[in-house]
Amino acid sequence: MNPVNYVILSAVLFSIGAIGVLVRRNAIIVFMSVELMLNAANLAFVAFARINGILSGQVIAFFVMVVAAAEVVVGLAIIVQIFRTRRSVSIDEPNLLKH
Amino acid sequence: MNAAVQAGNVGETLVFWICAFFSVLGALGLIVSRKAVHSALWMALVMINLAILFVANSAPFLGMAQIVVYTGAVMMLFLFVLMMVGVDSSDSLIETIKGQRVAGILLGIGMGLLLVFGLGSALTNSTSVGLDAANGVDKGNVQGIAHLIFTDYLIPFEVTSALLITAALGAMVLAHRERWIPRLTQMQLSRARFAGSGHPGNLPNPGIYARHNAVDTPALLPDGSTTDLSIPGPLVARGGIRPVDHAEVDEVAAITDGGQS
Amino acid sequence: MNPIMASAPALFTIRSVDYRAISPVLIILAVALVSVFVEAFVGRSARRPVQLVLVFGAFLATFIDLITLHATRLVTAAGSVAVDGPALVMQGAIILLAALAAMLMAERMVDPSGDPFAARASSLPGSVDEAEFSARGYFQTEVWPLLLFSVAGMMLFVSANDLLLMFVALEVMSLPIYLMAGMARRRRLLSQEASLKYFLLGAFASAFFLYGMALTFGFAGSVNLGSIADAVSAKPSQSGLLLLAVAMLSIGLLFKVAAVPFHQWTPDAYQGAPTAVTALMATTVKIAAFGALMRVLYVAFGGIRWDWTPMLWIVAILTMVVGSVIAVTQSDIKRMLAYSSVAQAGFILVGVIAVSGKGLASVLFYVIAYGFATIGAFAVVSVVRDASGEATHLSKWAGLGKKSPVTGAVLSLLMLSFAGIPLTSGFIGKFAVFSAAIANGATWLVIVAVIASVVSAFFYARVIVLMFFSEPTEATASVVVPSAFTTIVIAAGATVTVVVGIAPQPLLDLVNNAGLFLR
Amino acid sequence: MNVYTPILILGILAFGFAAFSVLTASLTGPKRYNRAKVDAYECGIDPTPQPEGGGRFPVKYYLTAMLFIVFDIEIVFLYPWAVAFDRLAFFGFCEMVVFIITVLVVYAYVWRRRGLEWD
Repeated sequence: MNPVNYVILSAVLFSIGAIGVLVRRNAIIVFMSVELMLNAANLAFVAFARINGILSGQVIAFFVMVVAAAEVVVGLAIIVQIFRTRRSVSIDEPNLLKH
Repeated sequence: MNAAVQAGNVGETLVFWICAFFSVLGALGLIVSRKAVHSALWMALVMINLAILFVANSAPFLGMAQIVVYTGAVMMLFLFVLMMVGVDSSDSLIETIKGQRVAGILLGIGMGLLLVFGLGSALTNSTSVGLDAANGVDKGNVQGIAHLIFTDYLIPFEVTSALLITAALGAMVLAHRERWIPRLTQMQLSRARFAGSGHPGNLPNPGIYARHNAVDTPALLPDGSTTDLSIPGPLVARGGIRPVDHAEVDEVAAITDGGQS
Repeated sequence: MNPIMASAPALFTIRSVDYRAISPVLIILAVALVSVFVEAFVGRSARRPVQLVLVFGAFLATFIDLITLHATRLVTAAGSVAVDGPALVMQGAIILLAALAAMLMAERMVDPSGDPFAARASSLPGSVDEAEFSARGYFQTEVWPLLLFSVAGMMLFVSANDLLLMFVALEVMSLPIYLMAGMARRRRLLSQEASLKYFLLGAFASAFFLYGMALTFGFAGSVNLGSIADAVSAKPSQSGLLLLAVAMLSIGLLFKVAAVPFHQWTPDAYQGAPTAVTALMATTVKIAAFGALMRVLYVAFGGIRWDWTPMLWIVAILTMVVGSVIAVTQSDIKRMLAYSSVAQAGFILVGVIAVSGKGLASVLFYVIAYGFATIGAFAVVSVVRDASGEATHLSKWAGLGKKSPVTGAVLSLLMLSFAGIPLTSGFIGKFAVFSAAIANGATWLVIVAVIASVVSAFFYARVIVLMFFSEPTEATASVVVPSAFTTIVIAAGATVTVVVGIAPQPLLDLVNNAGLFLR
Repeated sequence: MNVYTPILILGILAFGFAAFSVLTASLTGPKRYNRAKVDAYECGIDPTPQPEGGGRFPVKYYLTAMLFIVFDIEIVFLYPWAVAFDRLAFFGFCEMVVFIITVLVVYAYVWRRRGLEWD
């Protein structure tokens, strides 16, 4: 079992996540795709830690998890706020940000 | 683990291919699902499989952290939000440009091919050192991670607390509505209830009939009369009250009287 | 003795941290904590004054601290923080510009209902709740701790000598700005959408940065910039991996500097966010992002500069051309300034491409000059208003110069500086950047840059012409008399632009003496 | 045998059990579908439609979940610290105290702003 396979898998997952961000329109799905990309990066870190025999790759992946969780809290707060606003407000500015 | 385990390990190969299959399946499911809830469930599948792959890569602590932080907390939060904004939310927040979808797919696939083949060719000759030696230095994976976090990565560790504070502040600012009228006490509430002209006690229970056990039928009071007070407000507003068939009421009364006399 | 104690394993070696050298960041972080504490325990009416004292006190203390540290050149905390000349200069600029942006955030005179932020961001727009809060004169004072955290993140971002710390600092810098961008008092839905878009694309960019970091770790076995540089010179065989890593890292950072084709968030975020926050995004974030970009490219990947400069050439040319051309077609002043900032990022990239001490100094000069002019311009935008709030549509600016000559003159001066007209700071900046690039043989790039600046001069001139050579109409907005806060910002922007334009030597000396990045 | 085989066997067992249950249910169970069976059920009357254009969303659950994540992360950091506590010495103790105090500050903020109250 060659650990490089893990790196290749991470590249595949990262690309799928990127496609999700570029293609989907739903903010929550886009955000989940970003999370997928972060997870893919973590897999790469863990695999490279093993290939290089250096533990700090795992520590970095751990920090990434923590940072990503904080990012999720902020991002979902923004998404919730915008959904609540849209549900309750008669949208008086229908042509919002363009392009 | 020893070198023999690393070299020709059938078990790990199997675990890898199974988890790789499911994580790629989950990732594809995530981006093609029509409903956001389905995407979230696919995402959870990916995360669990990645946790297994972490463990398989001599990172047991990370595997557990992945389960606790990601699958346990982050995905739960995603599902909470989905429940709140509506399960079938499909809101377009990015302006649709013609051909953007196709361009996005092509761009992503191009990048994926570049990455996969670039990495594949760059790493073909690389050999894996393995983490046995690195884990052995501090006699354990978690000990080794702790060593690094609290020495080399001291500054990032302390700075993440700033991130946590920002996150909590953001959650409070955007989602918490602090009350500006003091909360009514029990006493004030009960006073208000009796001061008004409303019904101070419980309203009568819904009507119970053998033939028609439903909340939209007026209740039968002990004296044999009926009352509309038992109907829930929303049904009244919608005009959903079922008229009482007085023949039925009389019939019930007759049966009761007949039983007694 | 206790037998358990006797068999205790060896202690970990603690890495020494030079707390004196990183004290500027520590001061800001400590005051940010105090500021959260104030939010918790100080009564509602006293919060705003207390927070203002804290924030400006922190900026003042940090700036003085930076001055006393000006000769420090060291790398500390296990090689993860580099306190060197460029970092100190950029930190100083970030502090000054953040203080000016904070003044815009504190302004209460231009909007009759209060400061630029929603009275309560969690209330629904137009709800009774919101009206009640506005009527009571309450303020969302959480923006102050958020601002401080963001500034701490920026300061750490420019001095991080380790990709992990850089990533954490990037998030510490960005998350508060995502939040603040969605908290505008007026046009709240627009503001919230700006926040969402900025957030999603920012998170996308940080995922690229992260994957690049993973590949770098795979290549070098470390994320420390110095160790990466050693690995780059030691083993050129895996260059495919290395190139992918550089590309991914650059994409992540180029998003933050708003280079084409990674600029899509810029116009929306700039337009929707409260103008004070836009000023923060356009100045301090840009400085921080360029600082980090140069540190990564110069320190870690300087050894393979011939591999990444072609990529950066293309990005720079695209950025200058697309930014300038699209800016010409804009009808909203904030969107125009957004595209202008894209174009300016292209000019700054020309200096980055020089990959030399001269290039570094010229970029430092440019971002500082540009930062002061930009913050002045956004301050002017914030005082031009009509009944519905800020009048950002250009049609409302027709004849404004005749109605309010001083405001018109100041904005014209700043526009001339953006366009790079002599006797303004923008001219010296462009001159420094272009000559650094020519010294490094990038003559063709400079020719493109000069053409792009001619195009960009068009739309800057258009605003001046609109203000002074057309008659005011019914729709023309009026200039609100601001309090001392905004006045100071406008005055500072204009003064720095003129003084540096006429006598650039002190600032040139400062950036030239900053020297190179340490590793 | 090696270390991964038990995991694999467990996975196969779990998957097999799930597949078996689903298949058995669909093969042996009676299939009598009618409209009433797939309808939403609410006390024998037509289901109440959900509020479309208005209605309040229970944000407080969400707030609790978000605050949970923040403190969850703190715990995740505590675990390696606790495992290596004896080798971190006093300095390591101070590091963790600083970290916990900073997170406590935000706890104080949430508490004082009544973010923890359930009403």
